[in-house]
Amino acid sequence: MSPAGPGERVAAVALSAPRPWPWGVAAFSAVLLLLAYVASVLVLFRNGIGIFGNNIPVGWGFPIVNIAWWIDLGHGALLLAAGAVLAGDRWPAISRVSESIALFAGAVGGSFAILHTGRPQYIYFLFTYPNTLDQWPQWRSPLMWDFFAIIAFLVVALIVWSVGMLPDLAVLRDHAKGRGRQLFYGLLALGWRGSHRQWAAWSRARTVLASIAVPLAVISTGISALDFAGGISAGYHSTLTPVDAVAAALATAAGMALTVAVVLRRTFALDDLVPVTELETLGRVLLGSALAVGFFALYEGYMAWYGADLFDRYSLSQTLTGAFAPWYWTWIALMVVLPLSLAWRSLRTSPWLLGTLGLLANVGAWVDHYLVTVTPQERGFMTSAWRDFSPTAWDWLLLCGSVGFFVCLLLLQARLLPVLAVHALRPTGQEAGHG
Amino acid sequence: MAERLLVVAALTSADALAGAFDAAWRAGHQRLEALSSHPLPGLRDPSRPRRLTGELGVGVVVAGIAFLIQYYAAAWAYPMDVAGKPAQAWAPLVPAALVLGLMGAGIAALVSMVREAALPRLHHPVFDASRLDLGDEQCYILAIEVKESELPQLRPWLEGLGAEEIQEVRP
Amino acid sequence: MDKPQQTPACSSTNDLWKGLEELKGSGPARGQSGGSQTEGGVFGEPMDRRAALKLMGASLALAGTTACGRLPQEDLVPYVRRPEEVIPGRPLWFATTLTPDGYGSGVLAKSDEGRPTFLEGNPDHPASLGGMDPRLQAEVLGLYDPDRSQAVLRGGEVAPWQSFTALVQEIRPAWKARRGQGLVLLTPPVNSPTLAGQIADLQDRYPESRWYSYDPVDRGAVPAGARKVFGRPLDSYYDLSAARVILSLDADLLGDEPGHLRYARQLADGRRVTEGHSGRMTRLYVVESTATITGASADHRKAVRASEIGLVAQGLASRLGLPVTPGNGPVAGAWLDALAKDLKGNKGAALVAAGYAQPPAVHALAQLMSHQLGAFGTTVLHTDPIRTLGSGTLPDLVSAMEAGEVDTLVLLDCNPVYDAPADLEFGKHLDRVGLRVHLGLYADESAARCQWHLPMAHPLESWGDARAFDGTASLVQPLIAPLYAGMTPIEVVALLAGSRAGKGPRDLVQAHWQAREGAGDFNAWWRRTLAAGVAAGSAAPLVHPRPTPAAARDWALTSAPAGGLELQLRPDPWLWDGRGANNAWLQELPRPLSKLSWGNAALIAPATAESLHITSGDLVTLQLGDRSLEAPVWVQPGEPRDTVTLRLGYGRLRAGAVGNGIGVDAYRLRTVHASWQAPGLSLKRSGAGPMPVSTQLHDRMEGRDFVRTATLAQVRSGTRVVPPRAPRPSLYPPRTRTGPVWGMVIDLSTCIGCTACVTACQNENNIPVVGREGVARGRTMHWIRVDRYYQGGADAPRTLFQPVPCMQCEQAPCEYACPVGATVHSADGLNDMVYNRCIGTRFCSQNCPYKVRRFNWLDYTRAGFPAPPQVANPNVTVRGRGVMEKCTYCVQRIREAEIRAGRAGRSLDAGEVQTACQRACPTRAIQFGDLNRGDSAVARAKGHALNYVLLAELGTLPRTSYLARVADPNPEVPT
Amino acid sequence: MSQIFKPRANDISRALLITLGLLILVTLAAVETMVLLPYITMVGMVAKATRVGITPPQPLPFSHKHHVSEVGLDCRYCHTSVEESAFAGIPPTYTCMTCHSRFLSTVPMLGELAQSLAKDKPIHWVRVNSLPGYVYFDHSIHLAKGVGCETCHGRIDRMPLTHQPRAFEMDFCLDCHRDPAPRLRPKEALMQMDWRPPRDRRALGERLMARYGVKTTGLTSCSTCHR
Repeated sequence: MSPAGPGERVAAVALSAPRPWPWGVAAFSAVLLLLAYVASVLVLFRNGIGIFGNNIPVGWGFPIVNIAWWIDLGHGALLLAAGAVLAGDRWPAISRVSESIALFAGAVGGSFAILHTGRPQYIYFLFTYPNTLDQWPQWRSPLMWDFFAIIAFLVVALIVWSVGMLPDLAVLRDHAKGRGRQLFYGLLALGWRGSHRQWAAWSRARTVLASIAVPLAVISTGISALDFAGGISAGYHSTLTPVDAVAAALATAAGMALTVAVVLRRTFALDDLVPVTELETLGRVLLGSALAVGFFALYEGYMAWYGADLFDRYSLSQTLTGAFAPWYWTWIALMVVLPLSLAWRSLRTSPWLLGTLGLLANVGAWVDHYLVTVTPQERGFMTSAWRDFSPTAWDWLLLCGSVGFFVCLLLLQARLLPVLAVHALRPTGQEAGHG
Repeated sequence: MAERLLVVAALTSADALAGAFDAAWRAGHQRLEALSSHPLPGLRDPSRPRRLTGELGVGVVVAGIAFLIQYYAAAWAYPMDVAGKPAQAWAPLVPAALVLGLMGAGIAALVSMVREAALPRLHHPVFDASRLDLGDEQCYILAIEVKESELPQLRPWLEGLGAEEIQEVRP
Repeated sequence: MDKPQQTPACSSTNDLWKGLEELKGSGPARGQSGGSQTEGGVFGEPMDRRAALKLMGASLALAGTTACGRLPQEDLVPYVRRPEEVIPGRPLWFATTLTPDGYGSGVLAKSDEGRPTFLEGNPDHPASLGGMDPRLQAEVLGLYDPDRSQAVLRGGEVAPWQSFTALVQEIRPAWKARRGQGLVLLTPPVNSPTLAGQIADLQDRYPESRWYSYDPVDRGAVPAGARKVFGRPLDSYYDLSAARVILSLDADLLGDEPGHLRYARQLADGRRVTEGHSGRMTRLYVVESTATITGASADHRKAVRASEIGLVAQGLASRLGLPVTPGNGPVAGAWLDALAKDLKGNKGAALVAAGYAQPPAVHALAQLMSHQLGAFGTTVLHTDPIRTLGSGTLPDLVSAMEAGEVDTLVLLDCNPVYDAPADLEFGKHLDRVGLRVHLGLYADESAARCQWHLPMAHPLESWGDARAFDGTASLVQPLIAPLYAGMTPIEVVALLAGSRAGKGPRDLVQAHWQAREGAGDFNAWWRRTLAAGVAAGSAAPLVHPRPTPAAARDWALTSAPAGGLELQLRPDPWLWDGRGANNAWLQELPRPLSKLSWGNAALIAPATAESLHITSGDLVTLQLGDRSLEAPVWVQPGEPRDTVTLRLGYGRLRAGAVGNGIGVDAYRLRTVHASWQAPGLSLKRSGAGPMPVSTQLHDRMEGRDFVRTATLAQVRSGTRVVPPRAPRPSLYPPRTRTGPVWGMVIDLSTCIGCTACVTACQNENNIPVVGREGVARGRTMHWIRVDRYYQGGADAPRTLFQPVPCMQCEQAPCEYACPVGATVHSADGLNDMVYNRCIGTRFCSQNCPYKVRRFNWLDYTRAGFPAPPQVANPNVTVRGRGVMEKCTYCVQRIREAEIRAGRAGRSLDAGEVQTACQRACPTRAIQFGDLNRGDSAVARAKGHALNYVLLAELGTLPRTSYLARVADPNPEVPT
Repeated sequence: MSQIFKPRANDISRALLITLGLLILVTLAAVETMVLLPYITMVGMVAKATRVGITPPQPLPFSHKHHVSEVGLDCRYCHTSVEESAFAGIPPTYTCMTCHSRFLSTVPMLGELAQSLAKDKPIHWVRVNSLPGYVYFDHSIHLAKGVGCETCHGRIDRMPLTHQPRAFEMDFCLDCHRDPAPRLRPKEALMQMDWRPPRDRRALGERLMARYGVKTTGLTSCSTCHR
């Protein structure tokens, strides 16, 4: 055969490529963390959520922070993926990576949605089905909306991910050696042969799904933000929060996509297939959304002051200079200030810097959710109920475990499935076409 | 009835494939396919043009059903006094209906793609063609199904169109 | 509430044992509504939890399609013979008497199929007037304490009762022969006429035998003070309803004085500004040496070192015209002038009360001042000592033991090895006694040093009697047969005397009273007294003493109080002298002022702490003479300067699983001659320890108007204390309710912060205990909490209390937050909480601005400190793990009343439903009822100008509201 | 590039795809039916068998059929507290012996009874009709408001051995709490087993509601049954 083409090289990553040593390290630590996750979940079911640091007033601790963090990451990633499709679907890394992040982050976050409840064995009370209790869910609760939003988001994310994956699976099938693999990929590829009809149907489906994913991602982000904005607590009872959340989610996703893409192209020596310009695009998204987040931060601060509500002003003072200040400024630094450096092209084109900033943005996002979830409750309306939250070992373990869970899924994908969107790899100079 | 077979011609470029496809279409070949590693622009798609009505419709119907179920449960089946809000309030029922509608539309999109792409089709004679390699972005293939008898004059005609390699595959 | 029965269901042993049947959990109690069972299947009974756990891994789609199990099989166990008055499923109420602080207090006990499950104050009893305090309430938990001593112990080995009775029979002849020489009895001061009679009888039989008595809560200064003035020991108590100006010199009238519940009610009635108030308030001045709830309710309070209160008394006495040199005390002269003027201006309606912790001289001064103010016979009443004392006290006994004059020592219901002053080294001397016998509820520190330990019957298992602070006698009747074959002191003394002759405990008590009430129909008297819970007309006759001429002398302190740090000891408000140490309710219940829970600490004033460079959480070594003690520090606003206050009753070694090792044992610093305070304390910081756990970490209101305050002058002049609030516009149609509309009003002017409501609620609603870690994490479960705020400077702050139950908001933010509708409104506008629907998202609590919702983070009903199932209220679900819970206005009582009315085909009477907190409140500060009825007190209170709701600006429309706290400060008192 | 699958793989794969879809639908339907069956109740995610129609082994083969339809005892003779308490009351051994000390006292089947009285050991019956612990059902008020025994306990007079006639799931309670009229009886018919309602039962029911003062507001409030 001719010297390996790009498609073949991508296929080779899953099929035959010798795995560099960082891979081994990553895989080992990720699996370790996954085990930590499983272990802490078992302990959780045996002892109850009392193993966490939650209390009254802070009824929502790490688990909720984690849900919001992961799910919003997923939402943002879906938004990113859809954007990539609508913008011409010609970024092998952006598409595949963001689609995968959307699905995996969604899955990890979804798991917390069950784990955080006091009686997970009764989670089915949320389902809407005729039952002998004549009972139905309570539709006014943002949690109820969130429950459906998460389900819808997961389903759509799964569809987007698998549809995008379909033609590339055909590539793996075509290059798979050995009956077993051929059958495996053959079945997954459903007999894709790249006929013009199939491509037409596929391109169309991509566009349709993208145009569904955009509103869904935005609405879902808004709904999960309403879990807080819908409440009355000073500090997060803000009309703007849902909008803010969208920007934050996009920044988070762009950051995570950057991190993954940078590591990916380096680890599997795919630098030429993922040009720096593609990373730069992500960098631009991160920059833009970070700017938006910054603006909203200013705006909310201003409104809290201008509204002149005793409690809002108090929580503002606590946020800027008081008990919450460390968290707040960490967030601002990681999610607003640092990304601003991407305004300089020279920095924007340095992969490693992009990757690092992306990772920090994600840390910042977690802090952001901590700021929304925990701190307002620590200093609620009743001063007599003021009490600080202190996480337990289990809180940390489950958080790290969930990261392991996420990374494991990414690694698994790299091990079995195409790491880049082969269909987006076009011969130079050729524009993508859509029906 | 004479046996039919599949003629698989490998072309050199997207434009060549497009041209060959058009020519073959004009030459009256009904059963032909252009295969490539990525979607091709400017390839006249003989099948009927499609609109979004399908997915849209499904989405709206699903959202509607979701809304009605919620309304039935909240206002009719067991109206509860929740925070002094009227049981018939419709606004809180919108978000769930909306996202479920979008989900329905998404599923519809998947289904329609699977149908239109005629998947799954695990076995296809074209897979026997050695030049078909979806991993190679330079792979431009024209597959024409013809009667055995037409073969002789088809070959030179195809070469004329710029096919660099021609293969016959027997189903 | 049903009328008290005359005799308990368990009047014949047969039925008594039926009671036990149920205790073993197989009685009809389980057959009924079954609320008292944890809902095994429903709230994650282990088996199910495992099953569920297996499934959790599976995807949501699998929910429902799971392995099948069987519902657990339940037994239905009927009586063999059903006692007539028992209707299965309907509780019975009996009047009895409890003596948690050494004086009788009348209670009504609820019995569910023979299980005592709940206590209420007996309105007919002079000491309680229907009010409760936590110590009384917690007795019902103590009854079922599994750590109670369950058998006779000989040298630590379980032995049958017969072995002891046999021993006594064997020795008795020897005692007879030696006229009881060497036989010694040690008891607390005896408030039981029968027991006193028994002991007298014993001493008749054995003239040489000795009886010593002591009380760790040493009130000896009261009669001693009286002796100085009147030449003979007298007890005195007060009639606050006749008082207009009250001065307390370190007397915690509302907290730990005998009759404090009565005082609380009388004071509250004198200060109530709502119902038909006279336009004036009883003014309360308090000069105290530690922060107490009495000081918190005062119009004027001064924190003064215990040793200097004498100076204050002196200064005031001279101003009242007594021949006493004023001296210069810690309180400004102008303050005393204003006070003296106020007192003199109310002759006959003023009184001066001195606390038991003050030396006799101060009591003498107090008596003289009261006399000067014409208080005798009106506000200050005297009786001969209520409690009978032994012929000697603890030091006498120790010297007797040293002299080897004691061969048989019987400790009745006391624990000197733990609570005797350290310098007596009681334990060491005890070992030299030949035969040592201990009778007690627990095999405690003293039991461990005796050859014989005898289990004592709990008051709720006993026949007996007790005298209240004013001498009123009332009967103690058993609600249940002794769970662990315990005996009462009465029986034991009778046994020693050999006068028992097969008589049961009831016979002994009856015998005593028959002798006294012999005239007329004794049985009628007995039944009447049992039903009423009070022996009519048994109050001690008043004596009207006059000060002896010798008393008219200069009482000025001979020596000025020493400088430097001063140690001060006080009984713990809940554990008392330590007897409550193994009661999880009491351990967890926050102390009224410090809000400390699960442990004591060295209380130090902020300024003093600053000057000593120590702060809350530091460990300090307290050195007093050659004794030292390491204790954690708690900075307590309102403490006097240069004083370290420690609460007694902690640091127990043999209290039981709950109380062992909780807190530090302050008795280690106590000496015979300084039982309440001692100068010359040195304090050294010895590092930082675990922070003492408190249920309230922030003391200030931060400009938020939770507790609104006003002066009587403002109220009279009609100034609006509570700014009128226009109804907030709403898009929703206003809701009009036809049926009853339940609401609550809490009067902050009369709330004294005693937290009786908290324990009553805990008892009524099966509220679990979370333990030290739980409280430290902020997971206290109490449905009603009493917030405590400080106003003004940290050293002389004003203390404000505010009980906070669920507000039952009309537009409750918690309700729309719940995704499964586990908390919604009932038709009568209650904010229902449906435990069995709750999946534990906790969004409701997140969205509750009042933070009154409580969550079962862990399986509190099984893990930690499980309450015995027998004490559970069968009408309230026992919540399992992962479920939210909260105050429901005692909805079970509302529904029961509705059903009772429905059966009779009538409608509810106003005030027919009373919540547990309302019923327990000694000052009647909590009003509850139907707002739709004009004739209900609560409806009237809602209309009062002082009525306001918490966080009104949030538009939650709470059903619970407050009446602003009104005080009547003396304008002439310099601030 | 080579052919991986046989031609018939096409049909098989399509068939599989369709079956998968159907399978999902069938599973959901199956779960739903199971949920609605009276013989199964959910405790958490664990399905448990209810007691409907089951006659558990009892210490004594007590027959309601005999005592009610043949001897003709009134329910209240044994279940004494049914009109004044939440709990209907299980008769103490003493009650049984009022008759059985004379009749059939020698029948070995009743030895248990004599033993119980002699040894003062209560008889441990096995509960037949049961509600979860968090449901606070009160017999007295239901009788006071005109709900007959039969309405919940079925034709007890036809049960040689007692069993729970129907699933006491929440919807069963709610049916009546939402619309009591067609289920109420006149006082005299409360204990009657073979009571024939008049043709227009609703009219009667509404009259009775007026007479007994039954108000439906609040009957479906949570705290009416759950506390």
